[in-house]
Amino acid sequence: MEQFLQVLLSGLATGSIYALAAIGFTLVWQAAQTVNFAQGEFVMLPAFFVLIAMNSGLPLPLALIVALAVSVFVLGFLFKKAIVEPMQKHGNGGGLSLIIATMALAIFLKESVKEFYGAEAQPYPPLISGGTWNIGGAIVSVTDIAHLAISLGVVVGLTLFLNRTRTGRAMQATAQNPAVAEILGVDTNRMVLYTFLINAALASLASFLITPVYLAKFSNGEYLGLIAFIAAIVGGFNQIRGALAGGLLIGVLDNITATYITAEYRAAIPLVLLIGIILFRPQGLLGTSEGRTV
Amino acid sequence: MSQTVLSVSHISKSFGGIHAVRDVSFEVQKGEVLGLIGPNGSGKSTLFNCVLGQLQPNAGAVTVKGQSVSGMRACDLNKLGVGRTFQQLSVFPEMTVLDNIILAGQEHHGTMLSRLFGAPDAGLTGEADRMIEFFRLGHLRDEMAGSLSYGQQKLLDAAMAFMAGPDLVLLDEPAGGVNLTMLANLKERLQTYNREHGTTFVVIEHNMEFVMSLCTRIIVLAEGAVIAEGTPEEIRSNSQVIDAYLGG
Amino acid sequence: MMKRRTVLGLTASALMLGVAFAPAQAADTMKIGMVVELSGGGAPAGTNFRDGALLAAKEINASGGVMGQQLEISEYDTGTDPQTSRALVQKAIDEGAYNIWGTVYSSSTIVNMMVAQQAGVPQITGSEAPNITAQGNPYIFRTSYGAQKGIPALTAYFKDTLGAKKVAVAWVNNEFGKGGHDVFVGEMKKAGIDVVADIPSEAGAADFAADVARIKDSGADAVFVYLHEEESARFLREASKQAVQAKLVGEVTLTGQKVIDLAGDAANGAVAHVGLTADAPLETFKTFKAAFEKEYNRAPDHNALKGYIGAYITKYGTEKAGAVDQEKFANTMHGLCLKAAEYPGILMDTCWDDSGEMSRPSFMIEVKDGKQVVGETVPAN
Amino acid sequence: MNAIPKWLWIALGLAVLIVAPIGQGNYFTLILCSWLMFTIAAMGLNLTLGYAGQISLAQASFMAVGAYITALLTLNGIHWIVAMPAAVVACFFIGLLVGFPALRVKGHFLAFVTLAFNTLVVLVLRNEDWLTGGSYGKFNMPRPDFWIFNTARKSDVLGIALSSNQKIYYLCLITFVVFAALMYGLIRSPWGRAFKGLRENPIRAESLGLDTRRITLLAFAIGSAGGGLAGSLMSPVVQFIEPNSFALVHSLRILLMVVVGGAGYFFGPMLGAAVVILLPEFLRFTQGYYLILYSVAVIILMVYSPSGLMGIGDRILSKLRPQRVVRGDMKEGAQL
Repeated sequence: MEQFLQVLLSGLATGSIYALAAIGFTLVWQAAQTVNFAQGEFVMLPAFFVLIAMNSGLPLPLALIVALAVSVFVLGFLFKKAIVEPMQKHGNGGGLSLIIATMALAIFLKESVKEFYGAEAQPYPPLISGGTWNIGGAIVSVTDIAHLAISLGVVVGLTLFLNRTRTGRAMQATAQNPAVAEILGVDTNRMVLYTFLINAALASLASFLITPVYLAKFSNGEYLGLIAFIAAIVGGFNQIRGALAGGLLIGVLDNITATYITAEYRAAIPLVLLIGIILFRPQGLLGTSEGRTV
Repeated sequence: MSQTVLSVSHISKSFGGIHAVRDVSFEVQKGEVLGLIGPNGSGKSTLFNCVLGQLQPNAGAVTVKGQSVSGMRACDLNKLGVGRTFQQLSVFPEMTVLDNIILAGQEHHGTMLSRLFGAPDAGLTGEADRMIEFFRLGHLRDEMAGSLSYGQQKLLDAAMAFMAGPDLVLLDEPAGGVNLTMLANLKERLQTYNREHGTTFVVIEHNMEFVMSLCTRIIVLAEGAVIAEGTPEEIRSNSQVIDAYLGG
Repeated sequence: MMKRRTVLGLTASALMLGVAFAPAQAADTMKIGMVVELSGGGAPAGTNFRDGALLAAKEINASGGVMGQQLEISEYDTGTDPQTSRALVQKAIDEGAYNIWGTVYSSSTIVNMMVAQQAGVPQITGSEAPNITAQGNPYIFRTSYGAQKGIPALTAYFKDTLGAKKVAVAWVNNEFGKGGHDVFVGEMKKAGIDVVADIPSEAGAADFAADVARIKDSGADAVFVYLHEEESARFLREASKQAVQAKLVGEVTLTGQKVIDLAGDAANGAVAHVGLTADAPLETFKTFKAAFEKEYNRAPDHNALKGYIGAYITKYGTEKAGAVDQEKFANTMHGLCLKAAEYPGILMDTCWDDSGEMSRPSFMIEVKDGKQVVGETVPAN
Repeated sequence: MNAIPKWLWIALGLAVLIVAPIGQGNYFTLILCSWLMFTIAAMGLNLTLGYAGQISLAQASFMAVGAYITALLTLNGIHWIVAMPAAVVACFFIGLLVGFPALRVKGHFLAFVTLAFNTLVVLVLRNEDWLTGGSYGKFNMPRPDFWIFNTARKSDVLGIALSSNQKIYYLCLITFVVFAALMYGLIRSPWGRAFKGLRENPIRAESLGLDTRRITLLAFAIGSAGGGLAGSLMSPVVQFIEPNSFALVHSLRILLMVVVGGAGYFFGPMLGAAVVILLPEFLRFTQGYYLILYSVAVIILMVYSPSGLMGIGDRILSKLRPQRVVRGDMKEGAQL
């Protein structure tokens, strides 16, 4: 029982970070029909901006702000303007060439970090540190609880933003039907840009939270990117809470599998889940079948 | 000597609480050119899709040459001798006009194996060239279909529907978006084809003039039901039809 | 239409292929093919190995080279891909390499060593998987002994020092980890110790919560942790978080400086048997460490030591053979013993047997207050 | 340029390929083998993706299945000439199965399903030691002996001394030429037209009597069989296979070959494989930067020419050609 609780809580803590990456991925997918194969690298990179800022003498809080700003600019603005936008002008925005381009972008980010920062993993300062709590025999760190709280907070905040603000509703309209949104006077291009910026910010947050655990390494994105896709699809890609649920589910399932079923095949479980969901419930666990652009 | 190609009997179809088609029956004889008209929302498209087997009617049956088409896959319906065109442009843009036409006929020639090991053109080049010439696309034979003008693509679309030598061709708004010169050309070709091959047509169309001059018989739908049926002249002077269009 | 595509495709392909390779031969140099992991997952290990070897090569060249020939080193990056490494060993040999240095990852070495063997080119590897020297390949030589020699040295520690009855093993599920795991499980069986939890993980794994929870639940007295450096660090952190009481014992990697840097306080108390450590309390090691730090501005790890020793193996082996001859080199190396006093580049007294396996003394290291503390010296076996 | 017939260009290309390894070192010969193998795999994927429009990120897993089946059979004394067809047929049927999801989902979702399949295959290969050798893989697969042409040994053939590597290259070349010829026949056949129809407009194709379900499955099966053929060559050429050689990243590499070369162009995969395999060789002087330069080049290519290198060439050539006379007709239709 203790063991189960331990595994469950650890899974939720890790899953909450997967969820952050998955939410951003979902937003960009909805708004721009862009499947970002570099999403994992988007989570890997901001931590290095923090390290660079700190190496140049900034204290951690300032370094985080600088890193966030740079990430939002590079991974949000530049990504949209320099890669996605010119490609969508060709009229094949969601197509194969964009998939390939984001894959190449993933290689580019990974190799650049390796070449200009270093191939070895670096220690990375935790954003939130504290002791551990003993909950019914399971040991949970304050950090874990904070991660969960932050993810939930982001989901709630983002949902409120999308549903309650004018900009948020305009963004939703853009995602659902850009042509109609355009007629209604929404600057769809700007709204799409906003989703890219939000994605970059969420990826940065995920990066700041997960890197203390993963250690800063150029290859961190390989696994995270895959998990973000799986979480987004499993949860239901047209729902922000779907991505949260997907992330948490994958985190818990992964840990439970490794503990009770098989360590050798633990990586297979999310994949089998993915295949099953796509084939039998393509709208995802929490998704609705409307507004889907398969 | 008359022979029923398409028979629609007591078709009803509703979506939720809305009755899109109500108890519609008609038959189409070999060689007829039947027009199916009606104001927007009159149930034309729903009826059309029932005939194509794409929608399952709640009641009634559609038979082509005596065979029920309910739930039939589009490719099997085509094998049964039903050709069709689409409202939107529906050619294969990155293939040549010739390849478009051959593709339209090849599935009716030989077996899977003979299509793999036999002649690359499935022995259809001659026939395809005749079809291309018939629709006056000869000078475009080796161009990519996507590079053709809108009207030319409409002609190509029609040519593809005829390539397999169907008994029945369903034309879904063939005149939509085509300019006058091209429209006259299209109409004349369709009439010639009908005269030469005795192929049956069912046409859904908004362009009244086009329907009136092309069809031998017209059925008018309003609110899901048949309100009038007859020759173009009869329809033209039918007060119910005029009401449906003006009042609707 | 097809015509111009044909033209395009064929001419472009032909152009790509047509450029032949023209290796240049220079006199009075000894070509070395350094085939190592400079990118991909093995980059940290491969880069250290290379830097160690380059440091040694610089020293060797400064002191007159090998039999009067200057070492000329070409680097080949395998990307940590075994098949690439095989092709690159072939390339290095095509380009006239006298010796091959590398690779570090066993999964690569097991593949590319066949190529060097066929060509009769001596290969000095940094790999530690047991099967490397079990292939009957007369051209392979180790710079650090295989896990099948290192892990048995730990048996006594588990049995006598710790008095463990039940142990758990956490290992990385690849060529490296599986080799060590198999030897360890066999050793424990022989020693009558129960393996109560046997937990593989993926290379690059980041989340060890489940692994540690299982170990905790298994009631093991001690844990054998056989993971790469970064995974070791993550494992130690998770173990510390979940307050695992059992002793964590490793072979080579667990107490490495990199692991300590990454794991921080969580590394304290970890013990490992280490064949090579830059912190060994010997004069030769201190000299090496100082030179490495001066050259690269960072601390060397055991892979850097392997690279360094590897370069000196080429020098001493060739000089012992008395000629720059690959066949003679290989024959001389088999059964050769070198004393560090006489041959300082070897750092420690070392012997090679007929399979290319080596033996030399080793150390037990414990991490205390974030520092490697060298404990007892384990004699050569 | 049109004055020179197509067959002459092909003959010239073949002649270059035949003399390519003569007098070259083993490394160059093996790189050429690698190019041929990956070209075969990429041509298979080009059928699935380029012609039939079905995305697959699982091509490396079919190479894996092909390579392991060939390895297991040849290590048990069965001749390669028997093992190879067995591997190809097995991949054909597994490809058929993997094609089923394509009947339900398209685009990105299909990409994810096939991606997951690839990773699952690698996990099975890694974990089922009893059959696959686990992470140690399988090695020392024999090279086939064709009586007068024993690829396992160095010997004189027609008075030319050929090394084992050179002979295995010719085995790859013959396989490649036969496969390319079959592929060319397939593309030109009504099946090829049907694949393209599926890509261009599946609904229209179905309405013309084309059984798009069957043709989708066949596109996967035949493309996968190409992957299997490449794998069955890899076994004797590399003589070592292990699960990670077939990981997802290799499927992405094959995809890159198809797209960079030009998806849906017959010669695209050859060019693409040449670029992906040989370019790093030429960029090696840039040290660690080559992957960076390479990825930037791919991004730029995708932004400016989504139809790949063949697409660029096509555009340049069509600019050089005289303007079409027939374009005058377009005015008529453009009036609308």
